[in-house]
Amino acid sequence: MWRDPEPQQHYDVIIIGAGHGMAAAYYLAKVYGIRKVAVLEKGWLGSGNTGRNTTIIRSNYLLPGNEPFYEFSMKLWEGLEQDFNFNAMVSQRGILNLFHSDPQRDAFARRGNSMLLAGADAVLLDENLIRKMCPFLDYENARFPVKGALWQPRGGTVRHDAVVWGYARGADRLGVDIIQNCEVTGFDIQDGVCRGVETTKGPIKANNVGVSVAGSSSKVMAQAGMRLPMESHVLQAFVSEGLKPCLPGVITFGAGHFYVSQSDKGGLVFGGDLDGYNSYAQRGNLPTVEDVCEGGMAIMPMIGKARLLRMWGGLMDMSMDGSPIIDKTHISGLYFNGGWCYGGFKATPASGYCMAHLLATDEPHHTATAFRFDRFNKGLMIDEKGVGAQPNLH
Amino acid sequence: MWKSAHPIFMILTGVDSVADYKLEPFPFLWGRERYFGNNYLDIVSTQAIVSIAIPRGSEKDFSSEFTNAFGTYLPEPGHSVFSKNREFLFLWMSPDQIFALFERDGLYPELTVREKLGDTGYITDQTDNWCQIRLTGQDIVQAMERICPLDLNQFPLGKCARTVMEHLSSVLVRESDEGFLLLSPSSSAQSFLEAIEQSFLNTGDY
Amino acid sequence: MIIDHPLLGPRDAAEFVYLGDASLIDRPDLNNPEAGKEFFEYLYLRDNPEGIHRELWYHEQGDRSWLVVTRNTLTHEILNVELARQVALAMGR
Amino acid sequence: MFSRFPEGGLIDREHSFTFSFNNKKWTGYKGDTLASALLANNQLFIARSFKYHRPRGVFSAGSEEPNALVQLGRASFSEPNTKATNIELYDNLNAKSQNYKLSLQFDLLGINDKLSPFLSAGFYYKTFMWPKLFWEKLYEPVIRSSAGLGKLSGYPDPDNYDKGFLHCDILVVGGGPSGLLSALVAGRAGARVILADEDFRLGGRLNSDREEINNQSGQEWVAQTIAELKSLDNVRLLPRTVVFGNYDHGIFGALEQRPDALPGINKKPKTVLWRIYSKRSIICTGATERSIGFGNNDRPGILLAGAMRTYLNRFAVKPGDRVALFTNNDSGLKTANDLADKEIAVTVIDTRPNQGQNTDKKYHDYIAGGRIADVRGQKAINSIILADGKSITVDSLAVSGGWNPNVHLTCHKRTKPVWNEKIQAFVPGENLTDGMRVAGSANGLFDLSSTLLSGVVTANLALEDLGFPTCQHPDFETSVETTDITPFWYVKEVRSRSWIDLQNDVTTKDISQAHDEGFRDVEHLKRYTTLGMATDQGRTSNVSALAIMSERTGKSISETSTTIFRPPYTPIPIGALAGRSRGKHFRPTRFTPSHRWAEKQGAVFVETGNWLRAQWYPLEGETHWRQSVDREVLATRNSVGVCDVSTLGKIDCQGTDAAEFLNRVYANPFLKLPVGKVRYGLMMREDGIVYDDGTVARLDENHYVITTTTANAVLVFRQLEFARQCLWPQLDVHLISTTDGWAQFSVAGPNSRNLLAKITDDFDLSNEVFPFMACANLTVCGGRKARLFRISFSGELAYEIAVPSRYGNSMMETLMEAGQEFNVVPYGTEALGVMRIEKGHFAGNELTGQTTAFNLGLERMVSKKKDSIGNKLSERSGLNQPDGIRLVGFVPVDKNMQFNAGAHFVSKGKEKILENDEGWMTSVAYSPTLGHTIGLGFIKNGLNRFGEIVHAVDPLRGNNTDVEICSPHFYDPDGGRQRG
Repeated sequence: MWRDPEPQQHYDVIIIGAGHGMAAAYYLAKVYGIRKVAVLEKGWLGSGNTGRNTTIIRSNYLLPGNEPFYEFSMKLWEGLEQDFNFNAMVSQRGILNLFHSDPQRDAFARRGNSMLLAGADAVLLDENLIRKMCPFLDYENARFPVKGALWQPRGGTVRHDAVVWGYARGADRLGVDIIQNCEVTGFDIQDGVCRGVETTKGPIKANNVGVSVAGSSSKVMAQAGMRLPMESHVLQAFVSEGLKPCLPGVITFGAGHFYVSQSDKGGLVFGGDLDGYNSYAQRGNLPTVEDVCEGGMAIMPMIGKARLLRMWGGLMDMSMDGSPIIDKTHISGLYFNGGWCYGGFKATPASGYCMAHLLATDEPHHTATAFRFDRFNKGLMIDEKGVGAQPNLH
Repeated sequence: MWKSAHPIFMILTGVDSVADYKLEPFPFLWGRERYFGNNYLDIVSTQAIVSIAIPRGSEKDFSSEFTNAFGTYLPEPGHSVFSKNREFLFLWMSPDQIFALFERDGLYPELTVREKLGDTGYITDQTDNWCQIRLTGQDIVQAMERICPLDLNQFPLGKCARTVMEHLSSVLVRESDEGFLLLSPSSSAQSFLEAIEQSFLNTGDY
Repeated sequence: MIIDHPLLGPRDAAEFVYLGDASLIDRPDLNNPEAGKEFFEYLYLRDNPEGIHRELWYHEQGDRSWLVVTRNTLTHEILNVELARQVALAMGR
Repeated sequence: MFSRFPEGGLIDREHSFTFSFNNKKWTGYKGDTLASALLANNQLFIARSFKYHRPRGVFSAGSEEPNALVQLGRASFSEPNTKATNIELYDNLNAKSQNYKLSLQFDLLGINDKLSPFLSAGFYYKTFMWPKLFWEKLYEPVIRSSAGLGKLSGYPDPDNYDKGFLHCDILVVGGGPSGLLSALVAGRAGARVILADEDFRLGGRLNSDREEINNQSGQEWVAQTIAELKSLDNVRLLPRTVVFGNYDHGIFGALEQRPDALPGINKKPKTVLWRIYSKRSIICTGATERSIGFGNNDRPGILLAGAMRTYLNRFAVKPGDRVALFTNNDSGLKTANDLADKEIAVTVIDTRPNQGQNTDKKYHDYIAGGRIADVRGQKAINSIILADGKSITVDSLAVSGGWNPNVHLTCHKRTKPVWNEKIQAFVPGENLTDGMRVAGSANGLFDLSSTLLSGVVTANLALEDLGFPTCQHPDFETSVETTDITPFWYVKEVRSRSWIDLQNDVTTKDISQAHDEGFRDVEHLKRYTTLGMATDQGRTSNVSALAIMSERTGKSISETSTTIFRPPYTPIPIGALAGRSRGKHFRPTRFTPSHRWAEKQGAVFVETGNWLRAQWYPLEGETHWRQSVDREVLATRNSVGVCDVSTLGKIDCQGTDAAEFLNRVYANPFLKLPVGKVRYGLMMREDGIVYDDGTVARLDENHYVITTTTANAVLVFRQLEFARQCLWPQLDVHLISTTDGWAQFSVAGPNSRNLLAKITDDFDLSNEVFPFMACANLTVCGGRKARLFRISFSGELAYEIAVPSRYGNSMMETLMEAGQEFNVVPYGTEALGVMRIEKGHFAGNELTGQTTAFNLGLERMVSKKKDSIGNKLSERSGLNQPDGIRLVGFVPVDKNMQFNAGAHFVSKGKEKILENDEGWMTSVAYSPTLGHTIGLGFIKNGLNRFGEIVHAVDPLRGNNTDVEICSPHFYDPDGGRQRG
């Protein structure tokens, strides 16, 4: 699928982290013609969040700083497989955000209109239409009755591992060196200029270094002396035993903390809230598992007999306003991409593309101009959820 | 001139004329009682709850006032203590706050405490904030372990704690060898009662 | 998780609400000439260590104490628990 | 042919059960599993495999079962993917095979097996892409329709589930010999012990093997030990309880099956999810046998050797007259011996060249250094073919490739297991946390005497930690056991496929292929081939796959290491994890004090958070909600209306520093609020965004009452406690919530004063004495304690009156009775909303957590002179852009037009795209007072644009209305009415 090269002494660009970073390397090589690129991955390919998520793609964002970016990502998803000739099983079977009160409806309407104005798709469904689409939801006995939903028909799921492998294969064929089991231990910074990295496989020089390491962002950037507006949190995700098809697409439950889809293999893939405390443990605790299952049973009580098969914990780079950063740092030649909270998977193509654009041109991509470091200092937060500087609530 | 806002003065000065209407109390769970085998569930409706906050900076004065007034020391963290005459049960609630529980004898339970303590301590009537459920019987722990995260097998007489059961805030007090008093916010009392009843039904053939 | 409350002993973490870095106690002084920068750093820039972390938890379903919990974010081992008010007083607040 | 021995076994032959499998009736006994009962009835072919739909039968005797999955129960009770080996048989049990099209015997998808050359590992990724549309329209639906194994009924799960909390000094997981003994030692010492085992019969391998302990049979020893454990008050035995997860600080998740809850028979909980809080834990979870790879090694009639022993000894199942045993270790020989003792003809094929010479058992044949290359028989094995071509006719085949300690619980917190060469398996790693220890075969001790001894030693260590007395180490006399093993993973001389992961149909070839394609990490192997990802989680296959993988990479198994073990140990039903929190019990319900009264009036209720509030009160003849709401608004504006507003958060704030405290937590000043007065308070977050708003009433020198919005009551209290304890710990200020303590009613409208005069006791309500924003303690209705606030959300002359909540229902009745002469109406949250929009008050729809005081037009309230939460960061430039959004009012240009909240604003003539988006409509109501629709919304630079006409664009609902920007104060903008 890809080569397993030893690192060269010098690259045009080094990208740390093979999740979004792999996408960045792919677009750097493919779109911007920069092929002397190395992607350094601390573990095995896909060992980070790209391989630990609930595989949902959507562009149902509210704020002008976000929506065009995620819609750009959606369009990249839609052409992805033909682009890199690998079936990532992009499955656009729709995402349904249920609402349960008039204020929620109003907020979703505002969001749906944002999406439509940005050229995305959105449909407001009433209860009757949802009953037809999802007869298995709890309508009769629900604590919080379903009043309607915002539906994005183009939303859906993608086979997450295949995304990693597809980008890796594509990048590898364009000459990018993918170096697994290579942990960055420091930066080579002289006079405010970053000239390379120290790694467990020795020093490697580069003109530009991009960091794209999700939950490890604070750790890695601390090696460059930076403190970030970010906390690392654990998010658990769950999959049930394989079942015959029973869900039409992605469903999210607005009065609880639950979102679910069904994989091509038949497992219900679902999740909920963060565990809520800073953690690098990559595992969570039982109360969150119970909370997620409570939400699931409250909205679709048929799943009581489905068994939870596996759960895992990913490291989330929870930013202070719930939105990402794709920006240069005050250190010349050092670029950063992170703060994806638990929405990073759907952003993979656009995040990679915009990071590549930034690395190649030193200017932000036009869909990512708001994702700046200095937005907190200036009061230009992009706070979709409106919970403020409280990362575990985003 | 309108009168001082202080409720105590209102009562002490009395009222000249009163309205023609009467208000009747109507607590949500009033009168509900039930046996589960030999276990008895009873809604307590005559007991007042008054919170007493300890002024910052005068903790020592308060402590001695308290002892003078009630003939006992302040409850230790996580514990309850009776007044010397056993008319008051004090629950430790937070580092600077206790609850006084006693048989209600008037409209202003906070006055009952105020009369004892004088102006020391900040007092609030909490009676209507809580529903109070008393459980007695041998199978309570077996039932309550279904919803209560506390170790009720090691919850001896004189212990009390606030915790969460079935998403509901609740205070547990061990009142006797086979008895617990439970408090939970009054607006959700119905849900709390159902949670307890269900716990008995799930653990025995009642 | 279980948090060993300094007054009440071990209690399930489900009784608590998490806030974050204990440095949130150390609120800047508005009268400081650099107050704007200090407030920005106070609110937004956090140490986010893999390892020992001092953090604020609120015993909402308990005695309503705010606690400073010293916890390892990699192993979740809890090393120390203090009443946040005592910590704040000791810091001269 | 399989059959039941006429006697023996641990089944209760007095109690026979009739059960149904694939619509046929069969008989079994109490003490059977579904698997043992099916085998005893010679039902070998039970299921189809996931990918290739190959016939499969019972393979194991426990929760590691990869093959024998059934759909258990009927209709809405139906449980998919249930392991027949885990189902305790009961009368009238109904089970069916799953994962076939047409029938189990004639499965149309059996064709997949023939297509297997095209369906190897990772085949999806390389195909089905072209042309682009075909994936979604054709390929994916086809793949999806063949996905999964069992089915959900589609109906709500009718079973009940419960949860609970248990506490102990020592948790012993596993009720085999080491677990039983650990529990006994700990129990005798006085420790509080919980012993949990997933089986319905405690005893572990002693139920399956014929062993002796101290001259007793293993069974007698188990019975005696259990009897003593039961006699100890401090020991709790939990059979049928799988401990599925090890969490932080000694907390374990366990699921107990309740045998008293049979489908549809009673409403007792089917399971109890226990959270077990342990100070120490002893893991005695035993070991799981693994197979060996050879051609067609997945055929029905091929069982793990230990499982065959279980069926033979525990369930008295005779696995035919001629049985072959394929082994690489001594434990397999025990099966051969037990079979031989039952006078079954056993052929032993031992991969080890030098074993078996000294055996005195009367095997039919013993082939040292032998290898099975293939087997014959599709739906049941009928013969085996050895590597040298020799064919042997058999009824069944037992296989043992060695044993893997069940290390799962020791790994859930990311401790890696370590490879042990001697036993050729992973054993628990060092440095287990939170007081965990491992004993018995879970720790790699496979002979009975070591197992027992480790139970005692481990229990003693735990007891010592906790300060309990320890006991002497007794001697155990047991049967002599040898545990020699020579690694042997798969037979190389095969032509047919050799199966490693039986459920996900992964072969030795798939593993090689993954390696060849560059998937060389174990995690890659797992993800690319799906090995170990089925419902059995690869418990019989993972280590064998690793061994093959390491052979390809040239690394040792130790270097190759394992994938990460994560909870749950066995799959756990989602219903069990949810417990009671579903349906109406998903969250508590909070009722307002006047709920009963409102119910009697036929009020329509709405959820606001956990509260149920009256939304409107329809009268007879009103068929549309708007009729009721318009009437309530007009009646209130014309005379008087009453609304239960008890849901607002109420916090008593007392102390000599209370004023100072409030001054620091609210953006506007509070030091000079006089006693008897109320002030509006704007609360910000530290980031300068508006958090909440409400009123603060000063009832006495050191006594304030704060109100919060309904939604934020808990959050504001938390924030205030943070400020009180952490930011300003020296202030003498005390907080207590009184939200539930007071029933509070808004009495609004021109006649509100007249109405209140009828129920207050000797209280001067005149404007002079009790003006707008006054407050007081008082009594009502003959001495009832009350609080009165002259505040107005509706814009009318209005009051809020509060009485202790137990009088709330009566208060509502009284107000209605006393208000009859004024034609008083009760009004609900809808009318409340209409009136606040008419008045231009913002509420939850406007406070999005992104809103600043500037956006709301309240920037002048934010004091620049004092240090209060949020003041500093609210000054940031981005929050104060001159053309920033402002809250203003909107009316339709054509008054007959309506619009909706959520519409966006675009300047007239501009294209309706995101770049031209200038804001959005936050709240909309039909104003019965004005006779047309009105709205509040945020629009750029709105305060300077009154009179301008913009588009309210709502493509979501196909609506596009021209609206005029106006003041948000639609009604009585001067506020004369509320001050009157």
